[in-house]
Amino acid sequence: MLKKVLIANRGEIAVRVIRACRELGIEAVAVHSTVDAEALHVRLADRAVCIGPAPSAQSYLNVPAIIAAAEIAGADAIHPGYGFLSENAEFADICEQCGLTFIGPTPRDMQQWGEKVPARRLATSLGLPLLPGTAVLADADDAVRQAENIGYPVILKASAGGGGRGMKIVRSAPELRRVFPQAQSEAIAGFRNGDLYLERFVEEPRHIEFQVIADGQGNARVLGERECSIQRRHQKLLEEAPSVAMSQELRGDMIATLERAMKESGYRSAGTLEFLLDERENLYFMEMNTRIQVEHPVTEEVSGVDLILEQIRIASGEGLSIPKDRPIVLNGHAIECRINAEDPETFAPWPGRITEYHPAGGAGVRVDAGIYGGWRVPSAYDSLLLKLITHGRSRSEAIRKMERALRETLIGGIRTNVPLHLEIMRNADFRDGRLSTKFLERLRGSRAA
Amino acid sequence: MLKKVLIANRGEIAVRVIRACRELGIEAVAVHSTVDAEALHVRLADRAVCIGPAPSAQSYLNVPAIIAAAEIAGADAIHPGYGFLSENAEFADICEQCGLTFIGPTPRDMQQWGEKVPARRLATSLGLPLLPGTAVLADADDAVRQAENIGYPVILKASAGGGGRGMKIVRSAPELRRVFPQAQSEAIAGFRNGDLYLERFVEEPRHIEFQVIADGQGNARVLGERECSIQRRHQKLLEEAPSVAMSQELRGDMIATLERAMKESGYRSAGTLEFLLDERENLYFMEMNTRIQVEHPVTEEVSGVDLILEQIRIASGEGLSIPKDRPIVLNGHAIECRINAEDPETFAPWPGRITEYHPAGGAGVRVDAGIYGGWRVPSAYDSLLLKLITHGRSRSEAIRKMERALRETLIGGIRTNVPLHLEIMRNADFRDGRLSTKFLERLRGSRAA
Amino acid sequence: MDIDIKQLRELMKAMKQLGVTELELEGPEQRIMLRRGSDEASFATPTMMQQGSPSMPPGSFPPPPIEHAHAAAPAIPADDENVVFVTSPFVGTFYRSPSPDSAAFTDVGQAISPGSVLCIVEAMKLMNEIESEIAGTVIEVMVENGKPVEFGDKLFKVKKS
Amino acid sequence: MDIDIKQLRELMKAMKQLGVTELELEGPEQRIMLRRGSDEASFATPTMMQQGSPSMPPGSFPPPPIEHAHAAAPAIPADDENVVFVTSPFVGTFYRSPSPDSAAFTDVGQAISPGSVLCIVEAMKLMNEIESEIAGTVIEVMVENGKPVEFGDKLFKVKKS
Repeated sequence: MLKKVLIANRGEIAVRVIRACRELGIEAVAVHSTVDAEALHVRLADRAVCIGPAPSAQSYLNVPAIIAAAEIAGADAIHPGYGFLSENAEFADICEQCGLTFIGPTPRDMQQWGEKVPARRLATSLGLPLLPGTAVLADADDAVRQAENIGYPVILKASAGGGGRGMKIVRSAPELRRVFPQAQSEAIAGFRNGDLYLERFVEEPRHIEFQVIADGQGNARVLGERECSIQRRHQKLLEEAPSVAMSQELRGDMIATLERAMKESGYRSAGTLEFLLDERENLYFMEMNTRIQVEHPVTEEVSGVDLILEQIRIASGEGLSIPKDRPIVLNGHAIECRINAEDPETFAPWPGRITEYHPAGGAGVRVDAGIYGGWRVPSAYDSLLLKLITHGRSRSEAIRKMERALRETLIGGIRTNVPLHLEIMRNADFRDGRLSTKFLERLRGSRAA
Repeated sequence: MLKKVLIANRGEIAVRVIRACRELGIEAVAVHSTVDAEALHVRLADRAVCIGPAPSAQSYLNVPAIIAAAEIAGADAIHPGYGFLSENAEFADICEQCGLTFIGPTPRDMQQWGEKVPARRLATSLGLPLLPGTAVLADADDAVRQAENIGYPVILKASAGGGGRGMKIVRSAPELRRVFPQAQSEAIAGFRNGDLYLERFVEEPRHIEFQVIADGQGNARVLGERECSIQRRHQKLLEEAPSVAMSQELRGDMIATLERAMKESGYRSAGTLEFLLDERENLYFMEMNTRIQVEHPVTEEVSGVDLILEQIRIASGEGLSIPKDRPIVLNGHAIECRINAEDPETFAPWPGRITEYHPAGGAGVRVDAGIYGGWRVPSAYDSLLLKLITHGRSRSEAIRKMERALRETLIGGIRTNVPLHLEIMRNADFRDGRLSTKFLERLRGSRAA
Repeated sequence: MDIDIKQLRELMKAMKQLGVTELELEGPEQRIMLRRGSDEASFATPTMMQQGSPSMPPGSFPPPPIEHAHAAAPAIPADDENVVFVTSPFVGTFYRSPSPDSAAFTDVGQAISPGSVLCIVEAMKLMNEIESEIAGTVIEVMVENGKPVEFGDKLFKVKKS
Repeated sequence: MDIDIKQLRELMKAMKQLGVTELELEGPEQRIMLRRGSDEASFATPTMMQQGSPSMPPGSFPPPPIEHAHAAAPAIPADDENVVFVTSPFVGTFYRSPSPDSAAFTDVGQAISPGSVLCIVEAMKLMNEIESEIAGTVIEVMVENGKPVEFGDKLFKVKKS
């Protein structure tokens, strides 16, 4: 087993990893910027090293400083958390070159899943379902012919475009004939390239993702799915496991498919395969995240598997603690609310001193926090303060627990999105499980109306 | 379902019941004495009523004030928590007469289990094992003859004695012959009655108790056992579920025996059957507690059953949420540490203002607290501040989680027994499960030596 | 510079009571700035009891008491040392007269003496007559007839004689 | 200026009792400012790094640097405005000389100027020469040779010239 782990991160995930280390009898070394000198992860760690000033580029993203900190502290491994350097293959490589175990996937895993086009090629070769689409279209007739196979609505995209530019949603053949020449001229004007292609358009997709944990030695387990459809500006706000939209049959099929794919690709450590789910129970692979994710606790609660502990075991060469032949049993339902320091209406970040803090407690409530009363939330980093996780025998039990836990949560001195989460808990669509990535937009629209 | 429940208690158990009410959509009414006006249970409740001054006799034990509070608040039921009025059959009776549902056992249940002699008679009739003993002995010869059947060591007691007076532990027949006349003269001198009897003496007993939850309509479930051997001055300090001393077979037998007994006796609500376990795997019934107990969360963690929710369901006439034919599955291991405001060495109570409070969090940690930072712990009541509960896949995982959770727990301004609990977690006998009611005495002895 | 401690203290008290966190006062000769830090945890305070006694329909009045439980009402001092508050020794429902048709036991301007019955607090169907511990004149009746009262609630403001 | 301790004490007491954290009083002749520290949570601070650099056996010294990473060392003011601290711009191991046999780059009493090499901080096998930003005289060397330093740790105390 590893002896001393440096956590190259801050906030609640650094605290999460420190806890796992403690429980395994491993010393935990925190790193921090000057503004984080009093942060909770610094206070809970066995040792702490200041690695630079407030800007991330000079501290939490400063590779030489982090490696030097590991050297002076005598750490034998580094856990990158999420964000920052967690998906940086070069960093993982440097760690290994410096004799430090990188607690995460291999640099090869990170590279092959890290870029969109190669990742989709790999996914196809592993038999994962992708959003149906075409190659470059010859003309409007070709477009109409191929759109029939895909099924309307489709989305017409410029090959050279990106980030939403030059995209048109099309709902019928006549409309496609009409917009095709127009899109082509726009593409030539905008990107000096008139190539267009089609993809199936999902009106109100759900964001579904599957948690993988694998030892890189042929033991790969998929711990079911999470639903993360409630997002604001493409940032997840609330996650749950399992998803009400997945049938037991589809779940079983996907777990089998993904476990085979992960074994085949030789993946190591924790990872997440993200999918869109359409209204007809079709799942389409979007991307793979080669790191632990913010929302991992909901999977831990229903599966009983401690993902950080497994990551550390794998990195220590001890393999998974889940026997190969034991089926994963998923129990009950778990929900996570991300509590951010932000205005609940405008989402404007709201750093400042936390004058009062009293977290929720009691049965079925888990608090993964990176804060304490009296601490000043710095403005230099993201606004996540804590994650409130509830676990009940059923989804409605988990919701009721979350509602009461949110009501108990006291964070004074700054604004948080607790009121927004409470509103979601009491929303009829949410309670009935009618979710899509448009949920939050709708919620705000209905209030404005 | 009930609509508004008054909680006739304070501290962490009042908070526990308020949470259960919230999760069931029931309004919670707190009552409090003048010194508890700022207490956490008052702040979390939907409504609060001041019922009297600090002394319990004039507030939390003041039946007319509590009933009047229920009347003015419009409550339809009363939950008594533990302690205070929780095992007072007369109070339960008054509640029902005033049209208030008493959330707990029937007055008959409380009466028949509340007094030692009738309770033992009832236990015998239900087939529960009792500590082997004799009727009044004729003479020393009779004593020796009967001691052979019981097996040494035995304890010789005066029929008219009590509270440990006039008791002699005897380890052999010659010793019994020698001490018999002496004990007889002492009994005559002390109690004007020379009657003596014998009981089996257990050298180093474990305290084992079984949790019952029953609807009083023929559905009675036993949710396994708890081990509560770690006690100081007969007060439990640390509890766990399951007990390492119970074999799967013995547990199965006991569950079957006790479920049958509870059905037969028509018991309603939550209750606990307390036993001594000797070195030879014999269990002896001691008494039944007709209330929810402080240590109920360890059973909740391993069984997944919310006992307070079940109590409220039963009182509402909705019966248990556990189907009759579904077996109770006990998962992993749970430990509870009672964190008291007291000197960890002398056990002297240590009330005062809590200047800082930061509870432990993260995976597998539950905090049932009755405090918050800035609040003054009053001197009028018992010293329990909070219960720290951890749940792991194995006992050693639960212990490691508890150790790290204790290290994270910050309570400033007063003394607590956190250091003592940490010492227990690191003790080799504790880690190996070598427990008895003498554990704590030993621990202190070994330190003194 | 003159500092009026009593005045400042009053200001601070007012700030605390009213949740004001900062205060600045500037005059020709003096400038005062007060800022209050975080109070202790400020959970939402439970709503106060306002509804009528639920043991009877609103507007109705209980039958004349059969049993009288005599209880002296503790008096607590007000700011003015000659003025005291008579507080409730019981939780229950406050009644100013023995029956709907009778006159109130006492009223503003009326003299009271130790042993005078001031009101009834009804609990568990028992009519508890509340007697005065002091002599004086009633300045204010602080609870409406038929409203619930908690232990320690102020019932009457009395000028001691 | 007259200071009425008793009065101030009263003020402080009132502030403490009532949770006021700051108080300013300004008159024509006097200005009073009071601020109370917040009682923040005080978790045990992690133990400071004290062990030697683990990348080499204790007592040994690294080979002469192959690459020189020049870095200016930020200076922060001390209590005396003519005295500053030179702090570490890197995390790493502190060395006073380029090799075990050579003399120290600088020492107490020695004059330094902008660009003078003061020491080496070794990180990731890179020897980073730390240059001075200021001119002055070294008063104190604040870290022992071969000890680890964090970002911002004080290395030298310098009297500016």
